[in-house]
Amino acid sequence: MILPLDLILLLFVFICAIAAITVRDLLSAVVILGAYSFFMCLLWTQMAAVDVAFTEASVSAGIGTVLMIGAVSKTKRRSKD
Amino acid sequence: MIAQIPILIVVIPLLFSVLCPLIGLWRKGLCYSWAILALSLCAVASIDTLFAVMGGGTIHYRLGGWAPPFGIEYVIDHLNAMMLVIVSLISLIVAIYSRRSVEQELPEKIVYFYTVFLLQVTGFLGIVITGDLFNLYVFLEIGSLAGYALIAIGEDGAPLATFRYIVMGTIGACFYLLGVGYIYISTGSLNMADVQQILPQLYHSKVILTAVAFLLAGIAIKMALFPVHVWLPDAYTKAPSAVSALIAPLMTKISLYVMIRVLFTVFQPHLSIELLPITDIMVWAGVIAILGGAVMALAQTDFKRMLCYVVVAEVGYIVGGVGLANTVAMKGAILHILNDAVMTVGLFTVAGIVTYKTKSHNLSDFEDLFRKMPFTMAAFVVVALSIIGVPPTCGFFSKWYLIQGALIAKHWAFLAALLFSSLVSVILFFRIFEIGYVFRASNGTQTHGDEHTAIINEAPLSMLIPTIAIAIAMILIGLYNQAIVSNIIAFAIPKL
Amino acid sequence: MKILSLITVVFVGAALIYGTLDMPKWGDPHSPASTHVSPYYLRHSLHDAATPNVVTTVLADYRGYDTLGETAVVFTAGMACILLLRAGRKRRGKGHV
Amino acid sequence: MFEFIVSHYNYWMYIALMMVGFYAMMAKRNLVKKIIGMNIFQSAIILFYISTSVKRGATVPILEHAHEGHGAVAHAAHAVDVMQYANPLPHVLMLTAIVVMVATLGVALAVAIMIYKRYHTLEEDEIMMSIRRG
Repeated sequence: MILPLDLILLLFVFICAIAAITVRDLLSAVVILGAYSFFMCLLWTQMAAVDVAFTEASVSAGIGTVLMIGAVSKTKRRSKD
Repeated sequence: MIAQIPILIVVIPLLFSVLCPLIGLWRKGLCYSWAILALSLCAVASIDTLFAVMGGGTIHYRLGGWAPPFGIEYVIDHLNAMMLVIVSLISLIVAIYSRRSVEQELPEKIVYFYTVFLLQVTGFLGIVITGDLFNLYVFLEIGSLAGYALIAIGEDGAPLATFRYIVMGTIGACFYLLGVGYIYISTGSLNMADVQQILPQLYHSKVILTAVAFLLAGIAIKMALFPVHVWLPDAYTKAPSAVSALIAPLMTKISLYVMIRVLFTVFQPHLSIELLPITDIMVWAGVIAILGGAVMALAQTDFKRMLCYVVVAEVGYIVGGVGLANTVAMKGAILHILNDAVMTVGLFTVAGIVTYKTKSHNLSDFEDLFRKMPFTMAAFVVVALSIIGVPPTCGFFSKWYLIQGALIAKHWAFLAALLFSSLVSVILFFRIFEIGYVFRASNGTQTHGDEHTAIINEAPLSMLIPTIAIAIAMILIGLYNQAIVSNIIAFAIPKL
Repeated sequence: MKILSLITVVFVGAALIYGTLDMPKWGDPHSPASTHVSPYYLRHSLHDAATPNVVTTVLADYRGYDTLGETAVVFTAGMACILLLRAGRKRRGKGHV
Repeated sequence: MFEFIVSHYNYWMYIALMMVGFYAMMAKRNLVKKIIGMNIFQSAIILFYISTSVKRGATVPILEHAHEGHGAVAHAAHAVDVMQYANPLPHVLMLTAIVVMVATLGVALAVAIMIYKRYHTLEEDEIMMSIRRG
C-alpha cells in the first residue's frame, strides 16, 4: 500500500460516487458507476487483494454494468433527480 | 449417514430446488410433489436432529472437517433444533396447502415458483442452523432474494411493495454485515462461540458498542420492529397467498431467533443486560410495537393487512419478553416464537382460502362464511381464540409466561400493553365473527328458503386439511405446553 | 423527505465514525484481525491443500460452505429473474393475440 | 493526533462513501438511482472489510517458493512469514459479498423493470400519483 496513491484513488472513487447519484441521465450514471467499480478495483489491488480486485472487475464492473445497461435500455433513460 | 444428518437439513432443499426446473421441463405438475418430497425429508431430518439434541445435548458439526474457528461449524442446541423443526414443518404444511392457490393465482409460473420456494426454505434453514456469523449473512441473502422474488409475483402493486422491501431489506442486511465487520476487526474471528470467548475483554471498546447497535438495527429491520416495519404490511398483503403463509410466520420469527442468538450467544448475557441498557430499550421497543401494531390493526379494512399488523404486534411481544431478561419471560418469549409461528401460518392460510374463494381479502368478504365454509371458519375461530389468548389454545400459555415475567420484572407498561393488545384482538376477531354471522341474521328472516338453497361451499381439501391440522396443532401445543417447556425450552434459554 | 434522510445519514455516519475511534490502526500487522485466525491459514494452507494461493484454499476448502452459499445466491438470483420476467410470458402473449 | 488521523482517515472515507450510497437509497425518487445507491453502499462495506486485511509492507497472499519440490512443501508449512502476506480471510468473505451484491442488483433491476411495465415510469412520485388516480 502506498499512501498518496491510496488518497488519490479514494478521491476518484468518492467523486465517481457523487457523480453517479447526481447525474440525471441514467445511462451516464451507470457508466460512471462502472468507473466507480473500476477505481474500487484499483484500490483493492493497491491493498494486495488481487483476487477480490479481479472478481470486482469481472462481476461488478462487468456483469453489474451490463445488467444495469440492459435495465436502463428497457426502461427510461431520463431521471428527475 | 446418521452423523451427516445436520448438513442434509440444508442440502436437501437446495439440491431439490436445483433439480426442480429440470423436473418441470419433463412434467410441470410433478414440481409440487417434488417440493413436498424435499420438505418431508427435511422435516424428518430436523425432527431426528431435535431428538438427537434432546438425547445427547448440543451437536457440533464441522463442515469439511475443519476445526471451528478456521472452518465453518454448525452448532445445534435446543433453540436451534426447535427452530429447525418449526421451519421445516411449517414450510411442509404451506407447501401442501399451496397447490390450488398457486394453480389459481400463478398458473404459468408453477415450476419456478416451487424452485424459489425451496430456495426460500433453504435460506431459512441455513440461517437457523449455522454457528458462523458470515455464513448466516450468506443464507440471509439467499432467503431474502427468494423472498423478494416470491412477493413480487403477487397481485397488482406487489412489485412496488417489493421494491421498498428490497431497499429496506438491503439496508438491514448491510447493517448486519457492517456489525459483523466491526466484530471481526476487533476480534479476528467469525465463529460465534469463539467470538463469545474473545469479546469479554473488549466490552468497553467503542467498536463493540457500535457493532451491537448495527447488528441489532439490521435485525430489527428484518423482523419489522415497529418504527421500521413499514415494508411489511404492503409486501405481505400483496404477496400470493401461499407466499404470505410461508414468509409471514417464518421471516419475522427467524429474525427474532437471530436476535436472541446475537444477544446471548455472540455477546454474553452479561453485556446485553448489565453493561449496556439493551434489554431496557428492547422492552420499551416491544411496548411501542405492541401498541402501534394493535392500533394500526384496528384501522384496517383489509383482512390480510390487518393480519400484518397483528404480526407486527406479536413481534413486539417476543422482543419485549426477551428484553424483560428473566427466566420466566424468556421461556414465554421462546414459547411464543413457536406459538406465533403456528398462529400466523393459521391466519394466513385462512386468508388464502378466503382469497381463493372470493378473489379478494377484504373484511366484507367474510359475510356469511360461517354457513358456506363451516370447517374453515371453525379453524379460524381456534386460531383467533389462540391469538386472543383463551386457555386450551397455545396462545394463552405463552402470554401467561410473559405476564408472569412482566410481574417479576415489575414492568407495568409491558403488562398493560399485553393486556391492551389482547383486548384489541378480541375486538378485531369478534368483529370478523360478527361479519361472518350478520348476513344470515339480517337476510335469513326475509328470505326463508335461502337456507335450503345455500349449499356448503367449502375450500378444496388440499387447502382445508393443512388449515385444520394447524388448528389442531394449536390445541395440542396448548395441552402439551408443559412438556415442550420443560424438555426443550428450559434448555434453550440462555443462562441469565 | 430529503432533510429527514440527510439527518438519518449524518446520524448513522456519526455512529459509524464513533465506532472507528477504537479501531486498530490501518495496516497494523498486529491488529486482532491479522493475528487471531488468519495466520493459521497462511501457515497451513500449503500443507493442507498444496495450493500456494491462500485465498483459493480458504475459499474452496476452509470456508467452502460459504462458497456453496454464494453459488446458491447466484442460482436464486437467476431463478428469481426468470420467475419475475420470463415465466409465462409466451402464454400471456398468446392470450393477447 | 496527526498520526491518529493518518491511521484512521481511511475508515472515515469509507463511511463517507457508504453514506453517499445510503443517502441515495433513501432520498432519491428514481428507482434506478436507488439501486445505484444500493450498489455504492454495499461496495463501500466491501472496501471496509478489505481494509481490515491490509498489513503494512505485506504483499498478495500467494505463497512464494511453494513449488520448489515436494520436500519443501512440508518445511514451508512452518517457514511462512505471516507478516509478509496480507490477511486472506476478508478477501474470501468479500468474494462472496461481491457476488451477493450483484445478485441483489439483478433482482432489484428485475423488479424495477416489472414496475416500469406496469406504470410506465420509474419516478416514485409519479407511480404514487398513478396509483391514486386508480
